[in-house]
Amino acid sequence: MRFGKTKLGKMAMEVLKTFFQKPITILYPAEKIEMPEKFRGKLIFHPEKCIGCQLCVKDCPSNAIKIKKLPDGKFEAEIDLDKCIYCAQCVDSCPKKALEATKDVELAQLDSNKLKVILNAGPEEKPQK
Amino acid sequence: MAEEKEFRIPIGPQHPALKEPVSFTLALRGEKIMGVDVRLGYNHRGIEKACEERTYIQDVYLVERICGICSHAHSTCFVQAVEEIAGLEVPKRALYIRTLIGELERVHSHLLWLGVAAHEIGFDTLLMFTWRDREVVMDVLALLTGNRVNYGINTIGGVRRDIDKEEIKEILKAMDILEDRTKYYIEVATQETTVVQRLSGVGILSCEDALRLGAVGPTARASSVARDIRRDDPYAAYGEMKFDVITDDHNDVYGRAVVRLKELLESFKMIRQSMANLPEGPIAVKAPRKIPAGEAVSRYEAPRGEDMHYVKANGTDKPERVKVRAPTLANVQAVRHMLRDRYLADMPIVVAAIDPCFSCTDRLISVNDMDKNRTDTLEWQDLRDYSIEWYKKRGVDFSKMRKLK
Amino acid sequence: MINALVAILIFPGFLFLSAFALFAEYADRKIYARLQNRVGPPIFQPFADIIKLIAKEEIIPEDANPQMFKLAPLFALTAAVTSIFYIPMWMTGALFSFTGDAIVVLYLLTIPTLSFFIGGWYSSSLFARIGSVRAVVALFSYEVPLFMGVLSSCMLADTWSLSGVAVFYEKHPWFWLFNLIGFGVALTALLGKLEKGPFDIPEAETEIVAGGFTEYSGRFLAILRMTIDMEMVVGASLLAAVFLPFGLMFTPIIGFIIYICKVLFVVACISLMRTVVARLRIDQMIEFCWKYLVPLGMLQLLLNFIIKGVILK
Amino acid sequence: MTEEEIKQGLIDKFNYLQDKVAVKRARRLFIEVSMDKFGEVFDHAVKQLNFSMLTTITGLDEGERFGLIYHLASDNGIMLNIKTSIPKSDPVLQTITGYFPSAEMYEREMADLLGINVKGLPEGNRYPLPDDWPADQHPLRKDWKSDVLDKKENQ
Repeated sequence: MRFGKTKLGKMAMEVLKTFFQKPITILYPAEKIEMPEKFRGKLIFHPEKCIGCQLCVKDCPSNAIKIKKLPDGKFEAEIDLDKCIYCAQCVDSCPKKALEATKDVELAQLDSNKLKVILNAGPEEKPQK
Repeated sequence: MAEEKEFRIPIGPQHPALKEPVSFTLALRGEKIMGVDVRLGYNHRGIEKACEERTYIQDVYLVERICGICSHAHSTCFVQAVEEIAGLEVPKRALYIRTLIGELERVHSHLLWLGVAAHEIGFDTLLMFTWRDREVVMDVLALLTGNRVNYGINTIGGVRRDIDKEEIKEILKAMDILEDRTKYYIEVATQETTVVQRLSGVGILSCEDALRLGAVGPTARASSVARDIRRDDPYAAYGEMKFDVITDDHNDVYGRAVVRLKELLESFKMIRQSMANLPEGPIAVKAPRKIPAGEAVSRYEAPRGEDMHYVKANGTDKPERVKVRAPTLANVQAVRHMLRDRYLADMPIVVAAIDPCFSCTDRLISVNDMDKNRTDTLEWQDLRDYSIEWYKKRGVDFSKMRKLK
Repeated sequence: MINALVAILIFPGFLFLSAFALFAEYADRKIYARLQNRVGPPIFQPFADIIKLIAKEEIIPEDANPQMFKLAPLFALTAAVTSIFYIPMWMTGALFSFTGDAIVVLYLLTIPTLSFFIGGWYSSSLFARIGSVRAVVALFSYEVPLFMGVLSSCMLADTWSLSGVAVFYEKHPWFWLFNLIGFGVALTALLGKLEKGPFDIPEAETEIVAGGFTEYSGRFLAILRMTIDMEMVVGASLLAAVFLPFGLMFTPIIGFIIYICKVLFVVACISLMRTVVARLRIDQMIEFCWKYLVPLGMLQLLLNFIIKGVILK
Repeated sequence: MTEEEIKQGLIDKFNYLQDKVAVKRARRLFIEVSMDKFGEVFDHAVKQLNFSMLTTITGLDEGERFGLIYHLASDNGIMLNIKTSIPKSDPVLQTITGYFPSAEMYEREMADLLGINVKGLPEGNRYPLPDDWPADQHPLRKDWKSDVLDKKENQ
């Protein structure tokens, strides 16, 4: 229906067309969406590459990462996922490429202690020579 | 006419119309707004003080989180000032990538605004459609920069990620989809009767008032003030871009909607230009950790208006002073003027029309107990304990859920 | 006496009406969602909302008037339920009918709006007060077109009783086609009564939080939500009875199914109309109702006069 | 009106600005002027050189003096930054809401964060600090540390 220059119900055709299309929203927990390849999610640490220069600790905007020296000469990274803002500046600052960002973004936890992640060459991960 | 008692109604700081806390106290007579008094500062987090205690590299990420929707604006503005002080020669390819991400962010911000404005006037269908199409540009941004909102593509001396062939194809494909969707939304916004009726004649800001009150960005351009930092004070790669500044003479919310939608078309044009002549070469240059003493002012055309950063360096690796002037601060003055003798129903759309961008705040509520008749304030923790007790009395025990920090 | 009680409480009465009301709300929200390319809620969502609300603690504002605050929703609910008994649903006769029950149904449909006003006014919150005043102001704009639409069809059937109207249209099967303008006017006015679509000004959530219902919580809010759903079903069946009076002469079972389809068709029209337009301001709503709906209503009345005079003589 | 012409015009009009005007880069002019001469330079810049927009006012804490930079912008994108300073002992300043009503917010921000008291500021809400913020605390001063407040609270 026309009202002067404007039309009442301009979106009627578009809306009716959409009624018969597949809805674009998905039921999230059941169906998941894949993040693109270069997405900056949870960090992973390659202890064998780390030389303990603490550059990542210095450059982290929310000091969420700590590098500790283990008795056997290796290094261990402790990342606080609560503080981390996933900017991956540490990945760029690290001269030895010991840190890497993954696509994993579902990191919610009920218990705040689980957010402190210790990444080291634990017994189950054999330290590659 | 007898002096009617003015009816003071507080809007905010928590109110469905305001996406972020700001408090307007409206003096109402019936449905007419007689006076407005604005209370800001709910989101003051001392960013400027925090910048002085962090190194330049950390500041880039701190400054980026001033505002969720125009994060690239703030980080580019800050990085340009620091590069000017340090005298760094940023490679051309980095400037083009910064311009591309800046225009993609303008597309994503304007589409978001159109949805919020439609919601304010009760037209949720347009909100659902615009935000569905906005996902196209969000996915492109996630593909290019690794994050949907805080892109973190800027670093001092250039950008952190390069763009390869298929990504350029992805961008151009997304631009075609978005262009014909935007053309459809321009039709809807200018022809749908109820939208036109709800938007036109609302929030009048004449050209002189826009200049006097210092309005910036689309709000000023809708009152035919042809000011655009990308043309007047070109930065990044805008010097080599051919685009025209959209102005409108409706002086009202309808004009602002038309200006923002037409600016989208300009952005698509610019993105295609930047992709066509993307120069080869490195994407960043090595930046010194300690920036020599000096000061610089850098300006950026954020989606909401002119954003200005002043950085003063004192030779150490921490800035001496960082001053940020977000575009919304300039437009808030105009809101007080625009709301006078309008209807209460227009308040949400007028406030939404300047596309305010404050940010979040901490949680604290004040509860007055009926029987003990004293007011105590409940911190987030006590609120949590109270709700666990309340449900425990009704047989549902949540206390086993470990306490969040 | 017993089957009257059963009729009131169980079958076409409270229990059936509330189940059908929840299903109608589900249909409305699902169509609204699918029109906007969204998946939409599952079928038990409205029922879950009502159960959740009943389980929640209800807070009565300190300086509100507790009696009025508690009673207003009950008034609204009873008015909405009683009006269903006078509307012929699948037989030509309603449960109870007397001459003039069309007027009674229309007034019973006004009582919920007035009780929302009282509830909102006595809950002493700024937003509730403005919302309730707006509800009453809107009442003056959509009430006249609604009455005109419904009564013009009754006038054609020369009787004020809804069952009489159904009987008349049974005798003259194709006459309801003349009332299509009235149907459009009454449907738009019904949108105003149900505070949906362009006329949801009284509870415009972006301006005045939840209008008259701002202070309501727990059981009272559940009653209010149920009332609005029932009002939608009652309004839709009133329009179906007066404007789409076909399918009444078959066996009750087929009649019942046709009745359900008719009501869902009206609900679908309501959903489409509220999807396609933005919310109007209160002054624009009054101007629209009096400038466009009332003249159309008069045109419909004129048309019926001519038909009655010329053809039915 | 290029930057050089503006610079030359300013020097001719105010000879005490002899070596105080610097053109840092394209479209950026920096002026140093003392507080007493600031009024006339500011008036000249706004009225004659039509720098019609005040972007913002930056407050700096420079040891025992407060630095103030008024950022003015003109239509063709040239930015004039007028730098003055006032002693920290009596930080008093004249308001410029006469020229630019929007300066009220920037001046109120300096009053809250640096403790500069601005004369002639219209009455209104405090910005950006909350009302219950202690009056003598000014966060942007160099000597202010964020834990000062915590100590004050648990005394």
